[in-house]
Amino acid sequence: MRSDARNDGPSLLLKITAIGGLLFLHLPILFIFLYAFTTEERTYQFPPPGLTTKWFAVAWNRPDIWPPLFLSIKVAAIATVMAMILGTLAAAAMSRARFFGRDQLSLLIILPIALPGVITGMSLRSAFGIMDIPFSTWTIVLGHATFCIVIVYNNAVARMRRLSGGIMEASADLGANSFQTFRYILMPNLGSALLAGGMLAFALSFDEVIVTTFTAGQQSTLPIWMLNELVRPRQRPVTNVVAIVVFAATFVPILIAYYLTRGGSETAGMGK
Amino acid sequence: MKTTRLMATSILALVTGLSPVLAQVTAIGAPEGQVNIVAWPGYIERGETMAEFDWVTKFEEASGCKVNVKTANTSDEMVALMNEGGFDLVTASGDASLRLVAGDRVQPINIDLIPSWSTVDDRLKSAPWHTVDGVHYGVPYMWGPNVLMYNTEVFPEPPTSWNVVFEEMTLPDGKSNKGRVQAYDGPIHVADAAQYLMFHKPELGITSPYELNDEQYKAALDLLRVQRNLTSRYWHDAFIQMDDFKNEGVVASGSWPFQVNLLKGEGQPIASVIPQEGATGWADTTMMHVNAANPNCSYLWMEHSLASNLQSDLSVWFGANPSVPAACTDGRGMQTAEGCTANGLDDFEKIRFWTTPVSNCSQGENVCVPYYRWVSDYIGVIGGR
Amino acid sequence: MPMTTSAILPAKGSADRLTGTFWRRPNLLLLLLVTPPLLWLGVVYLGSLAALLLQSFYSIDEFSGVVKEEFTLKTYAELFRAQNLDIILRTVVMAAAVTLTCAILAFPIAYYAARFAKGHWKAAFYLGVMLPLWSSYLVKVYAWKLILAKEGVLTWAADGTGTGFVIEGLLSVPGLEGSSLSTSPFGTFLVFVYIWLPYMILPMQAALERVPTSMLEASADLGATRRQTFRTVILPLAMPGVIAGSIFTFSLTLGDYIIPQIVGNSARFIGLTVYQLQGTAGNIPLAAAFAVVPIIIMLIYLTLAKRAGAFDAL
Amino acid sequence: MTSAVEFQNVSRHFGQVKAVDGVDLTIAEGSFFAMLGPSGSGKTTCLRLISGFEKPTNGQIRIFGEDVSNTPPHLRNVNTVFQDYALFPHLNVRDNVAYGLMVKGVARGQRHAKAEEMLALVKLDGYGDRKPAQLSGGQRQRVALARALVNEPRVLLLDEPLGALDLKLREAMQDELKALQHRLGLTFVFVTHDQHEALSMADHLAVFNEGRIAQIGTPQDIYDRPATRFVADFVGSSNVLPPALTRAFGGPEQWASLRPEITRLAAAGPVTGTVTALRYLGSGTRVVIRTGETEIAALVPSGQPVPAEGTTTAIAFDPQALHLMGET
Repeated sequence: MRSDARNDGPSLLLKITAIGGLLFLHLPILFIFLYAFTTEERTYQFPPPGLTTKWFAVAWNRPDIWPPLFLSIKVAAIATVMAMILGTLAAAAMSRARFFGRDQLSLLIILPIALPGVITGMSLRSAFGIMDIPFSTWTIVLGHATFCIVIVYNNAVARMRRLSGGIMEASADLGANSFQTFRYILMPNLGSALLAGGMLAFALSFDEVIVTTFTAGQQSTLPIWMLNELVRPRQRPVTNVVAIVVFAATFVPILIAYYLTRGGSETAGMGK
Repeated sequence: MKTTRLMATSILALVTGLSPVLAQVTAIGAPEGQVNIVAWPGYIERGETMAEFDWVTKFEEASGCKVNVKTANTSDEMVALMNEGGFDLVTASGDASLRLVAGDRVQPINIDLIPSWSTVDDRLKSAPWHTVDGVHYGVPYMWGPNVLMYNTEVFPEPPTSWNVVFEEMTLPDGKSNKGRVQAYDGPIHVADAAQYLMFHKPELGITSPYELNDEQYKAALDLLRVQRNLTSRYWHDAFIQMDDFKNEGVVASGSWPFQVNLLKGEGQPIASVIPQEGATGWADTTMMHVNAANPNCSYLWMEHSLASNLQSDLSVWFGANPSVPAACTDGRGMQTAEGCTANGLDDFEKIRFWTTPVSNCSQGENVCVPYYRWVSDYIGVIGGR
Repeated sequence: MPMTTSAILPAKGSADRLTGTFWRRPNLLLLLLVTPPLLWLGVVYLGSLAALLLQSFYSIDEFSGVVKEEFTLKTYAELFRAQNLDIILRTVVMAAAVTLTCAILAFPIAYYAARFAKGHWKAAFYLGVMLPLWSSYLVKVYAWKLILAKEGVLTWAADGTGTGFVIEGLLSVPGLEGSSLSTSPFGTFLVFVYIWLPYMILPMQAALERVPTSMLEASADLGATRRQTFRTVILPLAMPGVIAGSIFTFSLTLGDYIIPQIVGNSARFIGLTVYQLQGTAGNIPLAAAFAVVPIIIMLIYLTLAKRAGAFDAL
Repeated sequence: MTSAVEFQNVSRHFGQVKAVDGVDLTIAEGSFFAMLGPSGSGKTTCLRLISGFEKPTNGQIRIFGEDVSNTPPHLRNVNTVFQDYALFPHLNVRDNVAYGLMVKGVARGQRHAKAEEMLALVKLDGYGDRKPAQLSGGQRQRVALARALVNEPRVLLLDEPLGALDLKLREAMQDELKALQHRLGLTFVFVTHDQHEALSMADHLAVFNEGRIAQIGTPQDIYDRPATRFVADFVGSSNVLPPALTRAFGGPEQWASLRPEITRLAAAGPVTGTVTALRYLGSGTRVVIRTGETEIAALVPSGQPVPAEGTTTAIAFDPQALHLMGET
C-alpha cells in the first residue's frame, strides 16, 4: 500500500541528509571552539599542539576589544531602531490598497540586500565623498540601517498579511481614532513580529563587515576589529574567544525571536 | 626658482587667508594635549598587545600629549584618511608620501625643532620620497626589504636567485617548485619581476623597476605569467603567508622580515636572503598634515620617534630597520646589531624602495606605464591571462 | 435603550481631527507613511547608487591616473577586455554553482524542518540554522581555511581513513587544480556554499511550511506516489522559497570580497575586483563599471523572481 | 418615522468598475433592513458606505438626516458586525467588548460592568476572560455583536453575520437577532446573499444587481411581485417565462414569473412539455417540465399523481397568478 506511506515519518535518506546538512553547518564552529583553547598563538596547525583556557582571561583583559564591541552594539542598536521605524512605515504603506509605484517601492526595499554589499558600501562611500560628509558612527549606521530595513519590513509585512484585515476597520468602527488604533490594535499584534525582525536586524548589523569597511572611516566595529586581528594576529585565539562569546550571546535573542514569531503563526488561523 | 615658488605660495596663502601652506613651524609651543596619528597596524604600540612593546606610554607621561591612533591597511587608505582630515601625522610609505606632498596634504618639517634629526641615517636624511626640492616633508620612521623567505629543510644552502619563484625548476629536495612558491598579491609585485629582468635581461634596458616603458612592462608581465603556473595562491597578508608556509607546503616566496622573524621565533625551519638581483623594499616617513590641529605635540612625537626606544623596539617588533642606526647598538631598546643585520640594515644599496609608477618618468613624458595599468594587468595575470 | 446620542459624534481633540483628515485624504496618510522610507531608500540609497553609476561613465586619465569627469564609454570598453570578462564569467559561474548546490543541500534540511520536526526538534532545527548564520562570518571563513589546508583537518582525516586519494582526485580535475583544497577554486566554492547555505534554508523552509498538509494528502489520495507528489506538488510550491533564497546566495557570491581573498587560488571575483579597483588602484570609473554588472544581473534576476512570486517568500 | 439612513443617487466606482451605481435608498428608523444580492452586486459596498470605510464617488448619504460626507468612521455612531467578526486576537472577550468604551475614555470598572451587561445580553456571561481563539464560531459571532452594541449605536450594520455558521446555529441566531432588534428598537441593516435569510428576517429589503437596486420593498412584495426577471430568478424559485410563453399561457407579450406552488399539471392545456427531472421534497415533488427552451418547475403536493420522467404533460394554472415584470 504505497499511498499509505504518506503519513509515515521521514524516509531514512531524508533524515540522514537533513542531519548531515546540519552537521556540515556546525563543523567549522566546532573548530572555532577548539582553537579558542589552543596554545598556539599566531598561526594554526592541526591538531593543536596543546590546550589552555588562558585566552578567555586574555580576551577579558585586552582593552582594545571593548571600544569596538561597544561601537558595534551602539551601531546595531541605532540601525535597528531606524530600520524598525522605516520598515514598519513601509510595511504599513504596502498593506494599504494598491497605489502607484507600489511594486517599485517593494523592489526598492529589497534592493539593498539583493545587491551585493560591496556595491552598497561603495555607493555610500562615494556619496559621502561627494557631499563632504565626514565618516562617523552615523555613516556606519546609515549603511547598516539601509539593509536592515528589509528584514524588519519582511517580518512586518508577513504579520500584517496574517492579521485579519478587518481588525483595523473594527477598531475605527468602534470609535478609535488612527492613533488609538495604532496603539491598541496594531502595535500589540505587530509587536512580536517587529521585535523578531529587530533582533535579526541587530544580529545582521552586529556581524556586518562588507559594507562597514566602506562607511566606518576611522572607527572600528567588532567585525572590523576581528578582520584586523585575523589579518595581523598577535593572539589569534582571542578572536575565537570573542566569536564564541558572541555566539553564546546571540543564542538567547535568536531563541526569543523564534518563539515570538512562532506564536504569531499559531493564532493566524483564527478569524474565520 | 625655489624662492620664487616659495614667495608665490606665501602670497597665495596670504591672499586666500589660508593657514600657511609652506610656512614652517618656527618654535614649539605648549603641548595641545593630544596628537592624532594615521599608522600602519603594529606601528604604534602602547603595550596593549604585548606588555614589552610599548613606545607610547612614556611619551604621553612626559609630554602630556595623548596619542590617538587610526590604523590604515593600505597606502591608498592612508591618503584617503589624510584627505579627509582630522589627523596630525601619518606614517606614509614611499608609494603614498609623494602623493601627499603633491596634493598639499602635508607641510614641510622644520628640522631645527627636532634635535635628534642629526642621528638619522644619512642615507635617509634627504631621501627622494620625502624631500622635494630640498624641503623635508617628514621624519624617516622605519624601512625594510622584501626578502626571499625559504624553508631551510628544502634549501640547505640559501637560494642565490629569485629564479626559484619566477621559473619552473627542481628544488634541492628533488621536487619541482610548482605549487610550492608564492608571490605578493599586489600590483607592486610587477616591480619585483622588473627587477629580476633588470639583472637577467639587461638588453631590455630597465633602469628602475618602477619606471617601465611598454616593452619592458610587457616582458615583466610575461615573466609573471610564468610565475602564475608555479603559484597556487598569492599572498596578501603576512599571517596568511605564515599559515601557508606552515600548513600549505609553501617553501619559498618574497616576504617581509616580519614573517621570517616570527616563524623563526616559533622554531620553524625558515630563513631569508636578499638574492643577487637585489630586492624591493619600503621606507616609511612620519609626515605632518598641512592643517594639523596639534602641531606642538606632533613635533614632540617626531622627536620622540627618533630619540626613544621606539626605533629599536619597533624594528624588533616589525622586523624592520630603524632610521636611526644607533638604535641597533646603543641599548635603548631590544634591538641588537645582529638583529639589524638580519633585518637587512646593510643591504640598503641593494634595495629599490617602493614608489608609485607614474607615466612621466626619467625615460620621458608619458613613456612609462602608470600604476593603474599595473593594477588591472596584474589582476589579469592572476586570473590566468 | 434611550437614544440620547447623535448619529455623528463630535471630534474630541486633534487626534480625532487628524484621523478625519487622513480619512478624507487617504493619500495624505499614504504619503506620510511612504515618505520617510522613500526618502531614505529612494534618495539616499538610490542617489548613492546613481552617484556610483555616473562615475562608470567617467574615465581615468591614461597618464596621470586622475579621474576625468567627462562622459565617455571608454571605461566600459575596458570592462570588456578579456581579463575582465574572465572575472565576470568566473564569478557568475561560481555564483550559479553555489546557488544550485545550496538549493540541493538546503532542501532536505528545510523539508525536514518544515514537515517533520515538531516541538523542541523544530526549535533545535531553527537554532541549528540560525546560529551558524549569526556566528561571526570572518571567524568561520578563517576556520575553513584551517580545515582545508594541505596540512589541515581534512587531509588529517583523509590520511587517517585512507581516503586521501579523493582529495588528490578532486585537485586533479581541470579547473580545480591547486596544491590543496584551500588553494583550489573548489575550496572557494565549498566555503561559499557553507557560508550562504542558511540564507537558502530559511526562505525555503518558510515556503514549505506554507504548503498545507491537506494538499499533500490530496495528492496522495489521488493516487500519486511519493515521488510524484514531490515532483508535482512540493517542488513547485517550494519554488518561490528557492528563488528567494537564490537571490541571497547569488547576490552574496557576486559581491563577496573576503572569501576569495582567503581561500582559493587568488583569481579575482567581481566583489574583490571592485574592492581593489576602488581602494588600492583608485580606478573608481572601472570599479563602478564592474559594479554595474551585478546590478544588471540582480535586476534581471529580481524581475524574474517577482514574476515567480518569490518576494512573498523572502 | 424619520429615516435612519438615506442614499441620494449614491455611486462608488473603483476605476472602471461601478460597484455602486446611482443608488437611492431610504431605511426607516427601527426597521430590520436587508440588502440582498449575489456577490459583487454592490451590497457590501453600500454597507461600507454607511460605516464610512468607503466614500461615495457621487451622491450623498445621510444618517438620521445628517450629511456624513465629512465624517470619518470613528465619529459615526454606527457600528458593524463584520463578516469574519474581526475580533481583536490579543484581547480577551471582555476587553474586546469594552474596546469601544475604552477608546472613548470610560473608566475601567465602568466599562467592564457595561461589557458584562452586553455579554449577558448575548448569553455569554462568564466568558469574559477567554481569548477569541478559544471560542466557537457562534460564540465569536455573539462577541462581535456585543462589541458592536456596547457603543449604543443608532444603526447596527451586519455584514453576512451568519454566513460562517452551520445551518442549525444559523436558524437559532436568526431568531435571536430578530428578537434582539425588536427588544432594542435599533435600526439593523444587514447584508446577505441568502434569500431565505433576507426574506425571513427583514421587514424591508433591497435586492441588488450590478451596483443598482433591482427592487426594494417588503419580503412579500419581493417574493410575490418581483419587479424584474433578475429578482424573480434570484429571490425564491419562481419560473421565469419569456414573453412568447406568457402569451401562450394567455397573458400579454411580456416577461412574467410563475411560482411553482401554483403551477399545476394537467392532461391538456395551451402549453405542453416533457418531464425532465423529478425531485422529492417531502411535502411534495418538484417536477421540471421542458417546453421549448424554457424549463418550468411545478410543485405537486404529496398524494397527487406524479408523472414519470420523459412523459409529456400539459401545464395549467390560474392566469391571475401570472406576475408580469420588466426585462432586467
